[in-house]
Amino acid sequence: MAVISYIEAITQALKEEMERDENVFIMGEDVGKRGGVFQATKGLYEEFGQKRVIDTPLAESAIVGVGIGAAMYGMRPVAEMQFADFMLPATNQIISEAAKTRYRSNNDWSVPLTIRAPYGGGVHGGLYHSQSMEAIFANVPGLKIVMPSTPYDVKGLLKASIRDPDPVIFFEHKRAYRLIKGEVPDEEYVLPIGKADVKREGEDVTVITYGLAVHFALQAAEKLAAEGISTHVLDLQTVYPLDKETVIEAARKTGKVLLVTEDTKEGSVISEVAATIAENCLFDLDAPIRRLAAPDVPPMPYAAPLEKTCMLQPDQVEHAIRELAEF
Amino acid sequence: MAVISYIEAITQALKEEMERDENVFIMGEDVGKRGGVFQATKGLYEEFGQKRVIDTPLAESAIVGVGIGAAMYGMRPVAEMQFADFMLPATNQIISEAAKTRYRSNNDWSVPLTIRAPYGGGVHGGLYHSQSMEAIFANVPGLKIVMPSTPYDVKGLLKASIRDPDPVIFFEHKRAYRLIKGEVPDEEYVLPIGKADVKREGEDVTVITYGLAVHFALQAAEKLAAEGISTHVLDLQTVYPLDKETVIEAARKTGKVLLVTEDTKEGSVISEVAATIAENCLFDLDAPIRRLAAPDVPPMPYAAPLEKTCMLQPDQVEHAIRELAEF
Amino acid sequence: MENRHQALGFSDQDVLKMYEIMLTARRIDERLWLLNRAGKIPFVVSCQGQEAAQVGAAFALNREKDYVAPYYRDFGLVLAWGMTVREMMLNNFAKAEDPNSGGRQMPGHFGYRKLRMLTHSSPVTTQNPHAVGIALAAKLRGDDIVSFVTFGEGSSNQGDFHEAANFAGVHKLPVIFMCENNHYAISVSLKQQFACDHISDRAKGYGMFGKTFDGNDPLAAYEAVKEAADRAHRGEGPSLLEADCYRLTPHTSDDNDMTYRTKEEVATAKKHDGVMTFADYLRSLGILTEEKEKEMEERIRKDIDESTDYAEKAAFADPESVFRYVYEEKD
Amino acid sequence: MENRHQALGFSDQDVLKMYEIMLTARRIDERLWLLNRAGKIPFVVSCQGQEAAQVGAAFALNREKDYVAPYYRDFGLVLAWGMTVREMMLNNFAKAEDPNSGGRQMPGHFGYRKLRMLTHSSPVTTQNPHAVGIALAAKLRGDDIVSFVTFGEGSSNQGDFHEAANFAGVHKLPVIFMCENNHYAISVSLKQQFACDHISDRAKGYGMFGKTFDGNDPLAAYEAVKEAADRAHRGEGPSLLEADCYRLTPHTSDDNDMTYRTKEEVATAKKHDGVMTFADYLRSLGILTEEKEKEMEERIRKDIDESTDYAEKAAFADPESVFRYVYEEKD
Ligand SMILES: Cc1ncc(C[n+]2csc(CCOP(=O)(O)OP(=O)(O)O)c2C)c(N)n1
Ligand SMILES: Cc1ncc(C[n+]2csc(CCOP(=O)(O)OP(=O)(O)O)c2C)c(N)n1
Ligand SMILES: [Mg+2]
Ligand SMILES: [Mg+2]
Repeated sequence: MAVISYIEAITQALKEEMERDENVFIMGEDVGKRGGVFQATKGLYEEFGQKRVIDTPLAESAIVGVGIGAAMYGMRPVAEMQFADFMLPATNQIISEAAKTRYRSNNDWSVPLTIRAPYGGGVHGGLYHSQSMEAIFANVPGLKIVMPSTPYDVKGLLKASIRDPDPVIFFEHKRAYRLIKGEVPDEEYVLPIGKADVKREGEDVTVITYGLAVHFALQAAEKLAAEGISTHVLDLQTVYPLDKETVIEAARKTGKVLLVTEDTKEGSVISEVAATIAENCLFDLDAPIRRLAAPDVPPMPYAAPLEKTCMLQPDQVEHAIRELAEF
Repeated sequence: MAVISYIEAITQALKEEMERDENVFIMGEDVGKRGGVFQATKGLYEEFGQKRVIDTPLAESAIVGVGIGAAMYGMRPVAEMQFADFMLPATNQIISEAAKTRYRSNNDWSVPLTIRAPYGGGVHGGLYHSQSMEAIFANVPGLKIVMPSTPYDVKGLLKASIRDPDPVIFFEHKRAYRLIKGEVPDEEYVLPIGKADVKREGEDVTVITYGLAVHFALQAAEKLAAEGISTHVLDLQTVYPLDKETVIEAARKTGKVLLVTEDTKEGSVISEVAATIAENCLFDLDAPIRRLAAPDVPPMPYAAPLEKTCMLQPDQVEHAIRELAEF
Repeated sequence: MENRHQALGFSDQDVLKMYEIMLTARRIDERLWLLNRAGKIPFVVSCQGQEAAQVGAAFALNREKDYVAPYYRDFGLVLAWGMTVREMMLNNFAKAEDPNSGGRQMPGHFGYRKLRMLTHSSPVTTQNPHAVGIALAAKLRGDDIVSFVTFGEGSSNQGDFHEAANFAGVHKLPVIFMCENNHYAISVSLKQQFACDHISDRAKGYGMFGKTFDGNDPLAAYEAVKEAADRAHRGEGPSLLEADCYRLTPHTSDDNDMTYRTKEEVATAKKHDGVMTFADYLRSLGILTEEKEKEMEERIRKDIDESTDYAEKAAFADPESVFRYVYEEKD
Repeated sequence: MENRHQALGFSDQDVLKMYEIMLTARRIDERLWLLNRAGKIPFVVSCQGQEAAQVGAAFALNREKDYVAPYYRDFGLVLAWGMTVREMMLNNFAKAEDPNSGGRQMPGHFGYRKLRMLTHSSPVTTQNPHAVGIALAAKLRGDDIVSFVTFGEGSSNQGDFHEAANFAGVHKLPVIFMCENNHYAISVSLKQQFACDHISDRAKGYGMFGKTFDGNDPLAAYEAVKEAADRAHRGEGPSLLEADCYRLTPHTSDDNDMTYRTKEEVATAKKHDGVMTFADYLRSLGILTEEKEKEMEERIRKDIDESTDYAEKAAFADPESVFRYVYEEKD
């Protein structure tokens, strides 16, 4: 097993899928010679050439829309949105078109398109290079939204997304790109979309979260273990549609639930998690459901001290778990 | 007090605000001579002329974006989206621009823009003339989302939206347009944005909802009263940001909560309502929070029997209240 | 009149067939309004005034290989492309057997994979980038096809048109954008929609071939689309064509066009109606004889009658089917 | 060299001022890279290579009345428009006193209501419809102003450009769209961005005046923008101008441009650098003497030194302030 970074896992997944299936190709802004502004497609232009790694004009609606057409033809396009924030010009193509094509054609046409997009804060990106965009799409039947936390998950889930017969939005935490490293098997593997993953077993408090915050939760759990607090950590991995069963099971297990997101609180995907729990296992709870999220202000200012106030901090997670444990 | 229809309340509100303030003007597709495809702007072109009732090219991003610019100049534009479904090309202008202008300019610039959009199903509109779009925008700080249920509320809240110093999305239920009638005072009035409204006091079960479903809840409550079930009905009116206090109060009041939306269930605005209750008054509940919503499929097919399966039906509301009462 | 079709390589049989498809589209449309007025179908969207451009265009393409992304008025195009009258009627009655969507979508939202016809939605112009994607994929695979997309002139003002056209231009893709300029976007007249003389003036900004033609003349449509298709096959990239037509009916059965245009204006436009003028052309050359015309009308009426009957009696999809096909289902 | 500015109505003083602003923009930019390399500011986005077009344009407008919607490279424009060097430095250090956003936005995201300068965001091209809205509002109010908006050539491929330009064309609004074509959208070269010869070729599709000019020449910029402004004031509607420039630096301090272009290419472009060639012009006419040049450089350096110092020492906004101004606050 090799230890690689989160972003290397992306590059590896893309490379392997392109080698495996000649229908897979990449399109986006600066994905070619430049290898992507984060270098996620580094080396792919050199290996696969300009026909399979296509630098597009600066037009997100076209990137997605052309990708949809190519997918309808039988290709497996992987469209890169340079920053998740810049998906918004493509919203109509994503929600009206990609998501509804199979349904509206009564299963005649389908759109096996993967949309990759770096999201998340803490990188001095200011208001438009830091946002979490999942909530905007997490109520659109026909879409799947994957948000992995570790290099292992990234690789297995990105490969699964590319092979998926339906559109998948694959959100990558840009701060995790180089910060998070982890082991990845040498042999090929694919992970299932739609499943939450228990990242740590515990008895006292259940933390349900996704993305970078999974690591915050694991660090906190480690620390709190020394204090005798046992934390169960569930990584959603797919935030839409939710893996309801696993969520309910995790909530029941400890009866005390902390939900964590980096997104602003109101209307975030953890609201749905809370609703699912409140609907299905209310009487198993020993404490109110607790949500930890960013403040409800446009995320997030550029100046360092301002950004810090808006960005979820590891000690907040620790603090919240402890409070719940003591409830 | 005159009895008028839901859509007449819109026309009246527009007319009165245009008379009151010459900065108010209307722009959208077919709002001029045609008076809007639903006739919401009927007569306004004739009264105020083509300078203040502007037929635009078929381009929603421009309608909103030009509206933003005009609002920055000091005007009070009311932009009509012909159907809420067709707001999506304007998502970037709404979320990146209108919502964040005040914040990003540190209170230097602001966008007093009202975006009107007919939403909702049950009108044989098929997949793209029936959707509820509020969830897509109900996690964007800087926006306010108003969804009134009665002609009285429509008029008071639309006037408030036009006068509001910040962008407001004003969703109008298109099936309510001619179906719902109600009394409206002769004298001028304005209602507060951001407040939920108790539409009926009750002791056994609390229904929290908005839009057309408020009427379903009231009808059900009336019927169930004969069976001795007393229903408390809270109309959210503003679905973002939520009036948390009033929601919590209403949940506490009966300890049994039914949340109703016409939108698909997962990730809808009632998920946030459920989360708010689960977080703040879990121990006041005597039953799990119950959500009633459309199935998680792209809403909604055109053929009558298919549409009916997807559209919220009044008897579902009645049934759910009864079940909760008997819990 | 001068014989113009011979020079284009058409036999008399060919142009009769062309006319028959135009006429079928027209007669279906007329029937739909009757059905709507009779309360049998809740909604009609029309092709009237645009059949000539649609059918002429189809004849310039390879209907066995090429891809089309039609829009809601394209009765003539989809019929020429292989959709049957029965399928059209099933579509308008929104029955389970409708191959376009099984009654899930509103009428006129075409889509038929067997015919390489993309599925159309209501938000206008979104089909443009899809057609470009088809062309890109074909180019990547080395398939020599043309991707043909249509849309209204109102729709050409949406961002998606611009982005799609630009993308096609950059990659010199075999796409033909055909704007059916029927002079109205619902009630909005040309002057309020754009300030250029012709939508095809926009071609230059995408480095592509552009041309406006008489949308009432199927042979003009054929010529323009043929030229564009030949260019596409030669690797010379996309084209932007504009069919100058007129919408002879209200926007849909929900519209009242007398609130924004006059009877006189419509009456004047009717004098140039392509179905009528092409019939005149064929008659003047002795190709469309009275007898042939009668036969044709009868054949069409019979087909429409039977199809209407069939569609009216056909079953709606099972209400429980609404839960299906949100995502792929294994078997 | 021939005196070209006199015929345009400029005194020698005027063109010296023009040059001084261009030079100030350049010197600020150079300082920012030093500060970035020294670890004092995390991010730089540059104006180098585009100053001439920006400053020439500003001089053609009424800086007391007109509205501007600049984009992130417009140092020359915003300085000419009244932003001070100190304010530029506060912006780059993201301090509370930054009038653009108080440190909330990344550097280069200009906006200053006092100066009638719209607030800019990161998603490109969104400012175009805003500028059109300003012009529409002014027209409704009867105010005789011009709304001036800039953007990169990459950005001209976004839907919002098309929709905004079309809207302005239809309503014959006093908007000037100035595309600063610096030959790259990050790493993407012109050929991969569009297939037309000039971005200004798109003007025709919007029924507006279009012109491409030498973006290294402030007088050419002045002329083009003046012509467009005169048209606007005469009620002849919008214009689409294109400044042919070159981006002399990497895209931002996060970019490595050597992964996609060569040193030689950049070196060649530098020979046409507008700051240099305009200085040559002024020198050749004896307007920019050695003494004046020295004085000017010193004045600029002093201003930048003091401003940098001030900005570096200035306070960040209070962390608690992040909760403010999501909505209007009634104090
Ligand atoms: C994005 C979007 N906005 C608005 C509508 C509502 N609408 C349906 S058709 C139409 C007019 C279309 O005009 P045009 O493109 O000229 O086509 P035509 O109907 O004239 O053939 C409008 C505004 C829509 N379908 N999609
Ligand atoms: C909608 C959107 N997509 C992507 C980006 C990322 N991005 C920032 S600048 C840029 C290139 C812009 O090129 P151009 O418009 O030519 O302006 P230039 O930077 O060359 O001046 C890109 C792709 C963005 N800011 N907005
Ligand atoms: Mg039209
Ligand atoms: Mg550029």
